[in-house]
Amino acid sequence: MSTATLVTGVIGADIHNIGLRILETALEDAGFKVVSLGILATPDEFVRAAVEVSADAILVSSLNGHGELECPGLRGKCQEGGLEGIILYVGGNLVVGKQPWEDVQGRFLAMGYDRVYPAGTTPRQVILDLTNDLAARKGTTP
Amino acid sequence: MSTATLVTGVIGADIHNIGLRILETALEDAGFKVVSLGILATPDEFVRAAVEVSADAILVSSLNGHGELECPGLRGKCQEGGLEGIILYVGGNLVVGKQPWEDVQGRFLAMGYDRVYPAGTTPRQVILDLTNDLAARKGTTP
Amino acid sequence: MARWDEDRFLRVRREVLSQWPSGARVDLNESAAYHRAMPEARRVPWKLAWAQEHGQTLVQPRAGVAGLEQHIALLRILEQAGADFLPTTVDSYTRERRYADAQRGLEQSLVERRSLLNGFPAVNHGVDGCRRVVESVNMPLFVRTAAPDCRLTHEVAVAGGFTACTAGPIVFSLGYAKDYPVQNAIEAWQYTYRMVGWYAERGVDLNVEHYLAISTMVPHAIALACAILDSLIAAAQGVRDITVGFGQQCHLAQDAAALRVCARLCRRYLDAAGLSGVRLSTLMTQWMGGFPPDEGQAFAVICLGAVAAYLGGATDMVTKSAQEAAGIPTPEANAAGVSASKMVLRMLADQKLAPIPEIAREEAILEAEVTAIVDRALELGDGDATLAAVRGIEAGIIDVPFSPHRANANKALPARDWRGAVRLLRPGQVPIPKEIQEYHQAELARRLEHSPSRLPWELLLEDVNAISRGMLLERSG
Amino acid sequence: MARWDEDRFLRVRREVLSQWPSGARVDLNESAAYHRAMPEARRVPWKLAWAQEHGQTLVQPRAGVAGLEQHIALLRILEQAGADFLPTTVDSYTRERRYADAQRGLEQSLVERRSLLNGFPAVNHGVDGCRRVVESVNMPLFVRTAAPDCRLTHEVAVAGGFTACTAGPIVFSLGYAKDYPVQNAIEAWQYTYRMVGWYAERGVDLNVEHYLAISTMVPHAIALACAILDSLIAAAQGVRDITVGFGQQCHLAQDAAALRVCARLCRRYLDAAGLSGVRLSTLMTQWMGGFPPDEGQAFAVICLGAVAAYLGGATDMVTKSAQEAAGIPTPEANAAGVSASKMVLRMLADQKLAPIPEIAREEAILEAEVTAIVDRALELGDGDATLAAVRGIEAGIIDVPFSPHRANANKALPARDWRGAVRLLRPGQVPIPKEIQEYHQAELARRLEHSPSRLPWELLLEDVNAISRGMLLERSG
Ligand code: B12
Ligand code: B12
Repeated sequence: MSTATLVTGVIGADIHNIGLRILETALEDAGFKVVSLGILATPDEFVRAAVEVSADAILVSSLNGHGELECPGLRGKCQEGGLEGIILYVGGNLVVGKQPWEDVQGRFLAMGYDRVYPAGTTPRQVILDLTNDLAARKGTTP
Repeated sequence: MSTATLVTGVIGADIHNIGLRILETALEDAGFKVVSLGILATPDEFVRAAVEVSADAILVSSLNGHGELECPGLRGKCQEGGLEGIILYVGGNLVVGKQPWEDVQGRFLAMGYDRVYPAGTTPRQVILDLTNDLAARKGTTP
Repeated sequence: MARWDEDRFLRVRREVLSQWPSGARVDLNESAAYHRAMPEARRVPWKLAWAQEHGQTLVQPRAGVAGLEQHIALLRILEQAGADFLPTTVDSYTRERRYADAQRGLEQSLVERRSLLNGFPAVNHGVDGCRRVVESVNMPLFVRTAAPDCRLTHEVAVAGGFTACTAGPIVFSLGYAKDYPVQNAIEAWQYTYRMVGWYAERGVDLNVEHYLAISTMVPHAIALACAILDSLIAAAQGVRDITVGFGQQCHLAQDAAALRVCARLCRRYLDAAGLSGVRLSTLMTQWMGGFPPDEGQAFAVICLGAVAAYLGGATDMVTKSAQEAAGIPTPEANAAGVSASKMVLRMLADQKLAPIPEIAREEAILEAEVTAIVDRALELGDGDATLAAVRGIEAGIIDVPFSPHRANANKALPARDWRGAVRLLRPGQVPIPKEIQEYHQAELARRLEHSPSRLPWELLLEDVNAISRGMLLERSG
Repeated sequence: MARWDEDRFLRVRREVLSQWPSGARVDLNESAAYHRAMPEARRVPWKLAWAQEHGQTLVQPRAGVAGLEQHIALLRILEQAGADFLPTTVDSYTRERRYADAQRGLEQSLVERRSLLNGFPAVNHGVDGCRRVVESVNMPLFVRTAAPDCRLTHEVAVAGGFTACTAGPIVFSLGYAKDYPVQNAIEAWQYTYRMVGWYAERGVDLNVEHYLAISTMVPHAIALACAILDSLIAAAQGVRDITVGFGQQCHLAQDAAALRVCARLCRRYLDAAGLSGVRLSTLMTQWMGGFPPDEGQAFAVICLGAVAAYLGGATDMVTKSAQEAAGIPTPEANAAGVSASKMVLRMLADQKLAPIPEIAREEAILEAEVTAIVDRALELGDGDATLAAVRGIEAGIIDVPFSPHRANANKALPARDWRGAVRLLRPGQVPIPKEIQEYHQAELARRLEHSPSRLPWELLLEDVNAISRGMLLERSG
């Protein structure tokens, strides 16, 4: 059971909230404190909320294909906002169309995300990764 | 309306007769005299029948994919049998699997067939080609 | 919900058109003349009427890319595959009125020679761009957008020769917005409807399509209630050609039943409101929830959608592709979704498998549910559909599972029963008649028998994921 | 049609096994022991019984390539896609007992690293090759061959661990032969059946599948009559597990009806002949006529096949692929046909759409027709199924449209009616009851109304080509 605080949201002009809702339900079930911005969340809103609640991680969902247009710059904004080293995940149908996953992942890692997830990722996987990454930050084992 | 005589059949261990039946019906309708060997016809049977009825052309059907194994050698047998220059057509699902049509056609032209047809060929097309080719042999226009 | 007078419309219009430079090009009279010069067969309303007369179900895919030429090439492929209507799905920036971002996305797309936008930025391409599209194909076109405010997009697209648009203040508030007040969305849509009415007055018929796109586990009764209220609001502003529909839920009897009742019920409420002279047609979009990544399985969902459309006698069906789960499909994959759907419809067209008692049963249930919801909402709204919408949502009478909108109650909890039919496990404030709710419970109990310990939301998660995992109901073991 | 005594079987057997060197390796007792050691779940009869008990429809594709390793790799992909049974389709040379040519094709295939054979040369791979196949996968296997004489193939394949085979002297004479006398085919099949009976006596159940594969425009009544007579011949030699079926005709009510009546009718004739203790199951193979080259359209045919299998409650369904028209499919395309089919079945499994009155109506028609044909044939054969077959074909009582066999009468002329149902335009000598033939005529007349000048054979050509051209009925205009 984790006690970390997470900020979640669907970025940009994107209204796909079903996947994120399901993920949030599972994260809460696993003990995380989840602060959800819902759909149509701007990068600034993510940063503001994360600062406000001293979040341990930000989970960005993007399904509508505009990930390449909306997701760059969030890492920079986090740093400007004083969220040095905060865990940043992004997941969903990140680009337009069916593209090789390695390419897509590479593009988003280069934007500064710690982990990049394709659509269809199970909550179980996310909880596992988060638990590991949070422990690693604290220098403990999960 | 043509009055030429044709020998038709399904070659080798092949029992697909529906396509050929339809083609035969259309050819008869167009005035051709059709001598049908039906299914499971051997190269020798084709040659024997063509000699017997002094056929103007032989139409070989092959659907089951064994065309590459069954169809080579028919031209040679025709020549041996004295059917010098007889028109030889072959058509159907000539090879195993989906292969580029140009390759397939090339292989069968090289075996000595005058024309090679894919599955789905319409009787109308065959009648047109036959009429032209027969006229060309006779040095007339159709 | 009185009809806007022309002055009000024209006043608001100035502001709408000023949102982006291309607005200046829109000239209502010139557009009406352009429409009147079009052949009837290339107009959506004409073709819908033709299909109804001939008992045909028409088919349209969704599609849109950033570049004009690329978009035209895409539509031609879909036309080739047999699409009866052609779509122009508008990108998300345009939906959110972020036209500058759409411009940036469009330019970057042209540079990179691939679409970075998830649709066609109709406002940026402007009236002449839209006309290029319309004139490059032979089939009637829909502009497919969805947001609480689509006014400029519709001004431009209709002036550009499109003859139908997706619409609805309720369906688009609950489906595509977070905190845009429903009341404001209604006003924005009254504008669009009034514009459609303006054209209608001048002999130019335009079709308006109402369905709740967010339909993962949304009971048909709730979706139809929304579409009917939207239709009342639309007709009040002079819209004369309306399509009502919903998204496939993959239960054949329920889907067919919904198609069979939806226009009849809508007509009943239009009549009661004294709104006559509206042509109604029906629509089902293929499964709007998560698709299976396996393409064979995806074709199964697509073809079962077509079977349901046949059984229900849909006028129009929106198709999906086998690449749905992966992302915007290639033109070829999209075309295969069209050709599979059309083939099913062509093969079944004459078979006359009806009547099917099971469908009639679901019809009766659905009719009672929809009537209860709409009646109660209208009661709250003192007979005015706009108030009915606002107050109905507030009161949770209209409650859409998974809606991202803050005004939505989120109390209604759906689940599939033992036969895969979508029922309400907890109705919340949705006024399902008592006997019917008892029936839902009984049918659900038969499912729960096999998994007695499960919590309602666990059940819901299971149901949300089932189809994308290759089944309708998760099996224990 | 008395049961062969063991001596006769063993005498003929020596000759059969000498047809190719691999025959020498077949040892009946050793094989029976091998079978008895197999887990039940990997045996076709067990799984068919399981499916019937659980109301499931199982699915199997067709597949076979020349090389052993390639064949195993192919089957593993199909297993992965969800196939419940795995096939081993035997190549045409093996079917025609041209084992030397099969050997040449096999060797050339290995050299060129592509299959030049259209199936798996089971006899050439021998008992041990077959066992390698069987032991490399988890699902039960069918050996799928078809010819008037398949004795050696079945000796080898059954010894190799296959637990089911396609079969039938009548269906395979009329479907796969030109001048092989029906009487001789019956004898060859009695041998195979006697072999299956031999195993059964030793506690080893094997399934035998009867259906008329040539089914382009063959009315279900004719196909079922053949399958029933074959079943009588089989059971008389001791076969205890029989599947009866037919090919999808793409008319949902007729296909579902045929599935619903076939086992019941077969049981009635087995009982009348005093042949008890036979387990019966049902099969439908997806459309066996020309497929549309368009892959989307092909998926539609495949998925409608699965809908019919669901409506009719098939025990087993043989699937096609979207590449059917082009040639032997790639393993992936074949797998997609399986996964689409399974998905439809899984999604419909619990929906309970029945009863459908239209299906019941076609059931009644079909039952009367099949009964009339089989009764008349048995009458001609003095109650003996083997004589009934020979004389029934001779007399044109059994008359299969398009059969390549010289003994076939070719007088029966089928056509689709206005709803796409296959009817007899001219029954020839097929003894269709009078009222039913009148019904056929009336339904056909409604189709002909729209094309009054057409000759019967023109209609037939139109119907033969319609599905591959993307429709069930050709439309004028
Ligand atoms: C349902 C749906 C809709 C619904 C949305 C309802 C809602 N409120 O959510 C509606 C109909 C409204 C809709 C609209 C649109 N959609 Co849409 N939609 C889908 C669909 C079919 C399913 C999505 C879904 O709910 N899946 C089920 C959930 C449970 O799974 P999930 O979303 O994958 O989420 C899981 C994981 O991915 C993961 N996850 C998700 N986010 C994150 C984030 C992090 C950090 C992590 C770790 C994990 C994670 O956890 C979740 C739980 O397991 C998908 C295609 C598909 N998948 O089949 C298209 C799809 C996402 N939509 C698409 C598009 C383009 C649109 C539209 C722009 C236009 C259209 N198609 O008409 C509009 C959007 C407008 C806008 N402004 O955004 C495209 C995106 C294209 C692309 N990326 O290439 C898709 C892929 C369809 C397609 N093939 O074209 N859509
Ligand atoms: C019906 C059919 C059968 C029936 C045959 C009934 C019969 N008596 O004809 C049955 C079920 C018995 C059968 C069995 C088999 N079949 Co088969 N069959 C088909 C199918 C589905 C349709 C063929 C057909 O009737 N088409 C309709 C007619 C009207 O069209 P057509 O055949 O193309 O003919 C037209 C033209 O091609 C042209 N034409 C034909 N021949 C010629 C010749 C000349 C000279 C010219 C000019 C024109 C011409 O004119 C015709 C009229 O327009 C095809 C696949 C498909 N097309 O969908 C597979 C197919 C031909 N069969 C195939 C195979 C492998 C078999 C089997 C070996 C095994 C199996 N699949 O189980 C066995 C054959 C055993 C043997 N010994 O040969 C393969 C061949 C593979 C390949 N080439 O790669 C195919 C392609 C299926 C597949 N995708 O695997 N089959």
